[in-house]
Amino acid sequence: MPVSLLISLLFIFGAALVAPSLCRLFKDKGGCLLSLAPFAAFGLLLSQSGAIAAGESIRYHIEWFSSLGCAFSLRLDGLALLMGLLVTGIGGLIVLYASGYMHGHPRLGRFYLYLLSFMGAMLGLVLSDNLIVLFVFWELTSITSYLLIGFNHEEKISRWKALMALLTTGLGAMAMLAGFLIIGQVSGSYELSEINGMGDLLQGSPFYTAMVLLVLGGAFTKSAQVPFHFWLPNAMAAPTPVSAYLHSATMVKAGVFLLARLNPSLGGMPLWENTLAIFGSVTLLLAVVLGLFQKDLKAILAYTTLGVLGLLTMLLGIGTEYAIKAMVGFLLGHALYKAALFMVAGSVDHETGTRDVTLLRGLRRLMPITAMAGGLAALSMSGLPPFFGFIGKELIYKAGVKLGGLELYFLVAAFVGNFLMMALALKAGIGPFFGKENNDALPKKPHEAPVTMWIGPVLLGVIGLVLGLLPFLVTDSIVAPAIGSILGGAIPEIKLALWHGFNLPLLLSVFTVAGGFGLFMLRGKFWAVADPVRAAIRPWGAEAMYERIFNGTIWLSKAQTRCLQTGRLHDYVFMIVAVTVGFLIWAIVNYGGLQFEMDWAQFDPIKVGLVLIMIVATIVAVTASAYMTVLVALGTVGFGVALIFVYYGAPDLAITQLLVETLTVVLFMFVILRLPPLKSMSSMATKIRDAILASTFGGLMTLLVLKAVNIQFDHAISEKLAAMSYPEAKGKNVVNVILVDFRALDTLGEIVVVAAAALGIAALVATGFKKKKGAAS
Amino acid sequence: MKYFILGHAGRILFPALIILSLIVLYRGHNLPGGGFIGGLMAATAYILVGLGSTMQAAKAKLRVDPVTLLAVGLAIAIISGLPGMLGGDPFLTGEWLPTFYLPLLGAVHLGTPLIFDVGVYLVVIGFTLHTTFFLSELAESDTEEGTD
Amino acid sequence: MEPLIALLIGVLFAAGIYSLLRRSIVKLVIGVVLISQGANLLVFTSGGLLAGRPALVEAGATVLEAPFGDPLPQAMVLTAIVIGFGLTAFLLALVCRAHEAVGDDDINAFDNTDT
Amino acid sequence: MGIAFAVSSIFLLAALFLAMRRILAGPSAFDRVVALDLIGGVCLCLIVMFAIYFGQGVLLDSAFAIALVSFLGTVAFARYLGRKERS
Amino acid sequence: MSEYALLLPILIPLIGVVLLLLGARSLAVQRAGGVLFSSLTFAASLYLLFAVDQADYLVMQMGAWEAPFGISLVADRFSAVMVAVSSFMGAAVGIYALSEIDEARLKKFFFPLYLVLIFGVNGAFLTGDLFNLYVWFEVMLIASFVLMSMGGEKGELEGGLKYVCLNLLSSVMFLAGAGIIYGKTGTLNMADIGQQLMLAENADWALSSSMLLLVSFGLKAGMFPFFFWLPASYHTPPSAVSAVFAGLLTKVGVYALFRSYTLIFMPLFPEVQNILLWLAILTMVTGVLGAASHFDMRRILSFHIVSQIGYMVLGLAFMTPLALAAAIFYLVHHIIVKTNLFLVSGVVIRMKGSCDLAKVGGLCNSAPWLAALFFIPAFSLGGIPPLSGFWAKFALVKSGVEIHAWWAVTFALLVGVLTLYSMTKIWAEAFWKKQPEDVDTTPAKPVGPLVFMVAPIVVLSISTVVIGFFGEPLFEFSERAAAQLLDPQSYISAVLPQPAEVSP
Amino acid sequence: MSIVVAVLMILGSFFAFVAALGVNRMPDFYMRMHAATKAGAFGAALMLSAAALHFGSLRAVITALAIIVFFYLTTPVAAQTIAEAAYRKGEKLWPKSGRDQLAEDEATQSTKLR
Amino acid sequence: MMRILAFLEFILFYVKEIFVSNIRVAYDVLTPTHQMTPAIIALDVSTYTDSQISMMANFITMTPGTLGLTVSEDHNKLYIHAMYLDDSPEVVAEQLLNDYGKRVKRVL
Ligand code: NA
Ligand code: NA
Repeated sequence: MPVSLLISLLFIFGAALVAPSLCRLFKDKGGCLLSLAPFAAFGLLLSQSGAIAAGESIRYHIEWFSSLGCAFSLRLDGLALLMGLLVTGIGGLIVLYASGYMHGHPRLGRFYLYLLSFMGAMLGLVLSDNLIVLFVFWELTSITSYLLIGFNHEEKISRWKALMALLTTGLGAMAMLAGFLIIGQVSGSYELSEINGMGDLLQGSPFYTAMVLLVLGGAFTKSAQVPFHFWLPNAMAAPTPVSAYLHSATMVKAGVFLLARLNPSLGGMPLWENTLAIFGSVTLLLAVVLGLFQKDLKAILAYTTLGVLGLLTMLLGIGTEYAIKAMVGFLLGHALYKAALFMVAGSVDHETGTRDVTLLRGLRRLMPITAMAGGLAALSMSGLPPFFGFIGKELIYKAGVKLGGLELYFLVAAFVGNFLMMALALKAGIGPFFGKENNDALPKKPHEAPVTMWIGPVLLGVIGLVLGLLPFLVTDSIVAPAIGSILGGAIPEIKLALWHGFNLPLLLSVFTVAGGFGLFMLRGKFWAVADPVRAAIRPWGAEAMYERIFNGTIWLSKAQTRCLQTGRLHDYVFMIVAVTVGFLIWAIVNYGGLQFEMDWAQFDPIKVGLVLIMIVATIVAVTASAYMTVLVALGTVGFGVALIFVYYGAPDLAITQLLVETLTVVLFMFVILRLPPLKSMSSMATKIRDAILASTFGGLMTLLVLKAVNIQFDHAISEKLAAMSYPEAKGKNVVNVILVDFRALDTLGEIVVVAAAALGIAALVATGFKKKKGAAS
Repeated sequence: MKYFILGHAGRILFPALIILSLIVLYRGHNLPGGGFIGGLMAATAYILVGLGSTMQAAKAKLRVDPVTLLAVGLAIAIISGLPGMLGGDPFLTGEWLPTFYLPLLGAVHLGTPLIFDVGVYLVVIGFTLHTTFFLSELAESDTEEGTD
Repeated sequence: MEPLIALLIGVLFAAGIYSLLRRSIVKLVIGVVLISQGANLLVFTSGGLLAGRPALVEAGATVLEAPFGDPLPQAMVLTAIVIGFGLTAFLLALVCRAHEAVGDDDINAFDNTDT
Repeated sequence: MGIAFAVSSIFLLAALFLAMRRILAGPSAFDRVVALDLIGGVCLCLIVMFAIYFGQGVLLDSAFAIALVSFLGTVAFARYLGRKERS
Repeated sequence: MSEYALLLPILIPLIGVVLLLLGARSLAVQRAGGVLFSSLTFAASLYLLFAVDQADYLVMQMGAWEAPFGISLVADRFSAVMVAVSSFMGAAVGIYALSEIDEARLKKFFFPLYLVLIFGVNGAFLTGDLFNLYVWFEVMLIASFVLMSMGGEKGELEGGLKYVCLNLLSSVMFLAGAGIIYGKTGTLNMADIGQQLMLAENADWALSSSMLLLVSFGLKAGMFPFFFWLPASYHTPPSAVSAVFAGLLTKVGVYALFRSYTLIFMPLFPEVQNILLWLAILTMVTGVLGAASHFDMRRILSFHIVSQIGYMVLGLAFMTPLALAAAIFYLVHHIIVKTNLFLVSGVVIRMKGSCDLAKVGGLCNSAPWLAALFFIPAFSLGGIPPLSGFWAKFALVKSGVEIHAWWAVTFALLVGVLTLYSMTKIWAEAFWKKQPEDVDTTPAKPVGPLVFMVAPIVVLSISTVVIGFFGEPLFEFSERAAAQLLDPQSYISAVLPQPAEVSP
Repeated sequence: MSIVVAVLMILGSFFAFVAALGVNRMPDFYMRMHAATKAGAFGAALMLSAAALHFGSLRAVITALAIIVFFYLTTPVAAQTIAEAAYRKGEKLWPKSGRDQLAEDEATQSTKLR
Repeated sequence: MMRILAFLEFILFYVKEIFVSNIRVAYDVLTPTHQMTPAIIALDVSTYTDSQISMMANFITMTPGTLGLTVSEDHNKLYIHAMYLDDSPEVVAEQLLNDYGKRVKRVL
């Protein structure tokens, strides 16, 4: 039923919206109630699995910003079902877990609001069938995870790390959006189900490289591939339930999910395959090696997540059917055990007050159930039979041994990655519970976690075991359809089993286990050098690079502000006028030329004399240092302008000009004692520079005027106005008729201007001037 | 600090300038003049009075608050635009009374554009005087009150 | 046309801009006054100049005999002059007030709101 | 008549230049104000001359405006220049 | 009769001005009148919007003098939507001002001047006459000058002086440009000018005057490299004033640029397209970089006005139907969001006595509702889906991709990330961080109840969300408006009684 | 008639010129005032008479006369105001000047200037 | 009636004085040397009304060689700047009051 997709989304977003009030009403019980929503969504999705397994897909579609080519379309296919089940299933357990973990937290309601919004965004992301809708949810996961990572926001470090995650993924998202837009433009659609059938069209497009690289920008940042991996370990700043969720089933998987989604349309080309495989493998190796040097329980897990993401990406890049099978198997297995391990780590942290693995050991007696859950998960992660993790790893090796030539490198990478990961798994899931008790060194006296906190990990651990033993439970219903979606064809026949007989993959598994266990025993050696090693690597790491770019941007910002926003009006005016001069010169030289007509007969002596006097007066007005000289000069200019008006037949203008000019001077006189003495403050060089610019501008205006009146236009409008003036508007003074009739609206605006100016002047004066030096008080 | 002769001249010129400003206002439609020029002239009359004695005296002579002048002037300008709208014409459409003849004035056209100009006249007076009164406060607080 | 007026317009603009580029805040007012004069003259000139022919219908006549000075730019300039008057007066009060509030007449000292 | 305009123009222009010279030379603010007042007077003469030259009686109205403003301006200058400054 | 719809958004505020000036004494009258008339204007603007959407164009010839002899008031969809949105802001901020504007400002005629501002803005959007546009600009400017500086505080005056000087410079350039255009065409009617330039064999001469107008409008719009006045001044007056400036004033400049290059100078557009494109890009980049190092909420927001203007002008520079529609949508979105953010900053000041991020903190815990109200506009500005800003940016970038304007697209997207950074900075500092203990956060005595300040914020935030979820009708409207902009001939036919036939 | 107009015009501009020359040639401020005030107003009056004669219409005559009257009413007021202001600000008399009774009165009888 | 006659006589006298005054100024300005003996003198106007003082001051200002300066606070003295002080100040003052004062009193 298509609408069930929407309903499942609404369940979760609805729960998010009511979370704050629910938590206020029911305190911690609110969490248990809220977990019903994801579980309901889980059930709803699971109920569709029959149809999916039968090779159908379910599509829900409503119009949404259709003029932008967008539509709100959701689609449930194999991949979406797998991811959706993980998102809601693990999500439900996390909500439950959080109710114990966050017990009594004053902002529990807000926490659930964020967490459930995040969950809804993630579910929407995996269900979207439209690139734009996918992007919408993608960004929603970014912003909600920002809120979650920064949940302990009183601490500066939390805010910083949340920002780091947001900016890194946000930057990638922008690239991805551009990629989507190009895909949309090339294919003419944003509907994934349509785009997936257009692989040839897209791959033949000249923009193929651009769209792949841009989309990878989004996927790699989100899924923390090298060199964008740094944000993920830092995202540990979030409360542990969030980490558990983010790392196992959601956020970080979004990138891999996107790659898998677009694999049918963009995949198959060397660019796609090589980039994915190489970046994936490097991420894998880097992550596991760095993981060895971690002492924080959550950090160790985070690095393994990184490794897994690399591995998944690499497998996708290899792209063979085996590789995809391996990828899906591994993805499922990882989701199960990683969520469990994080929850266990959270419980340990919660109960002991520390996550330092050098302190944690021998907890199995005090926290038996948690220890069991951790053990199950760790064993699954280690890839030991009969856990589901083993199946995943076997699939990887099976895919790997099919490779040849240089590509064998990927097998080596997978092998190395796997045994290191096993060591890390043991460190995180086994180490804290075995060995000699060390309870006195712990900040808190540990005891077993409450039921809400162990039910999730235990359940997930058990599922890992059950699926390992009985893989057919998911093979046809969930795994195979997912593989089909990624490959973009029919649902393949697959068989998952623990035992495939003695073969090379089994041999590799044995070596993996041996190597992993060996390294686990040597863990103390790595911890001993952990701090110096991390300190040595840091300056060349990607995080340092991020900081450099960040600080560089701030520096650039400051430098720009220093250069542009100097606070000196002089600079602003100079810049504006200089640019105007540039534009004008460009316009005049390129379009219209410099030619104009000059009528020398116009230079009769009286005009020359008048203009000369006005020019002198203007210069005096600008350069004089005594107010009276300036005002007198301004008055002279004003008289001169009035004379020009009279000469050219504009008596109204002349009178207005005279009155206005004089009143301006009168107003000046009122405040003259308030004004500072006119003094010259600029250096001579500045003055010369300013004079050159000002003269250039003035010269251009002269030129424009000369050119403007070069071609005589026809005075049709003025003539009509003059003709209408008396017969129709009953006035003989055409200028006045224009002012009060033809263009009375101008005049109306103008009197509003002067009215407002009067109010403004009064307002300024009324703010209370001090009495001046003349005042005796 | 009063200027004896200036004060005297202000008092004598005041009525002449006001009457002149009204003439200029009225004839503006046909000859140079109009609301602006008339308004500025009327304001000049008050300013002269103020210069001759104090701006307080000019303010007293004006009686109304300049802000009221601004408001009334704007109101008149707006109202002058409305009659046309009653007849379905656009805003600010000129509506004229039938032409009639008066001794001395000859043919008289009375219409809304003239009323509009009256609005302009009042606003300009209001603006000029409001500004003058406030700015001159600065000048006078420097000296008169200050020096005593 | 009138090259002399064009020259004068240029000088007024140049002087106005030069004044706006000065640091003494009072010079800003002077600059605005001058530059407005320039702009007004420019608009006035743009209509094409005709000496001694005001756009007034002769007494007794009903239509204006061509040629006459273009009345439309005259009306524009009149509007611009009055607007300029209001703005200049306001600027003057503002400069005065700002001088007192900031306690400096160097516009470069008015940089606290920028940086 | 043409000669009359020419002679008048020369006189008036010379007057303007002389007044301008006084503005430049000063020495006191009062000298400059007087020079400006004089420029007003000369401009009035010029306007009247233009009016006669173009045969446009309406231009005389502008002459009235000059008379008014040159008075107002001078008086305002005087009024505020004459203020005593006490320290 | 629906032509009268053109008049109401201008006439109502003006009548308000008159009545409030007459009722000067009573502060209650001032407050009630301010809200009443700004709300009535909003109602009238909605009427106009619907009337225009019905009729395509509304034209009214002032004084019944037919175009191009008298002044035309013209509304196409672009004008109408601008009037509607700005009147919406006018009404919202009017209510907000009840609780923010103190008695001293009320006595100095805050509300009449506020109505003058609305009068000017609406007039600028509705006029079809170049010189009349100049007058409206001046109305707007003087009102904004006074509103900005009326408090007489040092900061207001410092910023205000630069604001005034540079805007006067802009006005002068406008006047000069308009004068030259008149000199060449003999007309002031924008449709008539456009028609003449289209008919002219060679319109190259107009390029220089178009440059003068470009500088003038660019300055008013706050474009690079003319924006300096904006970050220097917008953060200084009370938030109600900043908000309405931030929302409206620069947009009038943007509007004028659009009108210029889609009607008046349409034939010149190819010559200036690259200039507009690079100015837009530089505007986006310099604006956002300017904000990056600032640490005061309103200063940051001021720089973002600049940056966002770049996006809108980018739409003009692309000049495709989608790009123009995107730009119009962007304008609407941005007016609402930016006004709202400044309003929020005012509430922050009311609570904490400052919006300097170094002094403010802890709001997420002490006022979670405010956090939510900030979150919506801030992250809408940052382009987070599905808020309005996302669709605006998306549509714009899409249009850029369609014409392969890669540089513009790249910068538009990068600037988006930096915008997000600025918003998170405010979020992290003002809302997340603990209240710093060693600073004095005694807020000023409130003027009125908080509800008047919060209610407009709530309404604007809801608008942002609604546009985000159900913005399709608005976008379709924008598309229709853009189609009109790209068809100047029909504008000309609507305005001029006897338009000449111009072959496209 | 036009001869008279021409003569009046020339005379008018001549006196304007004389005023300007006086403003430049006279040795102290007060004497410059003498020249500017008297000759300036006289020149304008002559010019206006020329115009009145030239146009001959009633309107022109009234206008010219009104301006002359106004000029002769205002010029002395302006002149005295500025001279008084200048004196108060201590504008120096020409060294060759004779007595200054105002200064004497101020000193001896403490005639206070307002 | 007498007033009007007096007024007309006054106008004629004024016009005559103006002509004389201007010829004198023109002469002084145009001739090369300055042959003046300027001074500031006081006129006793204690018997005059304010209007009469004001009118006389204007009158004196526009006529040859004299320029009104100020009026004492008690309105008893009118100070003028005279360019040609041929006699003692008292004599000149007497002369001026005789020439102008009488006429002013008759008109107003
Ligand atoms: Na803005
Ligand atoms: Na931005």
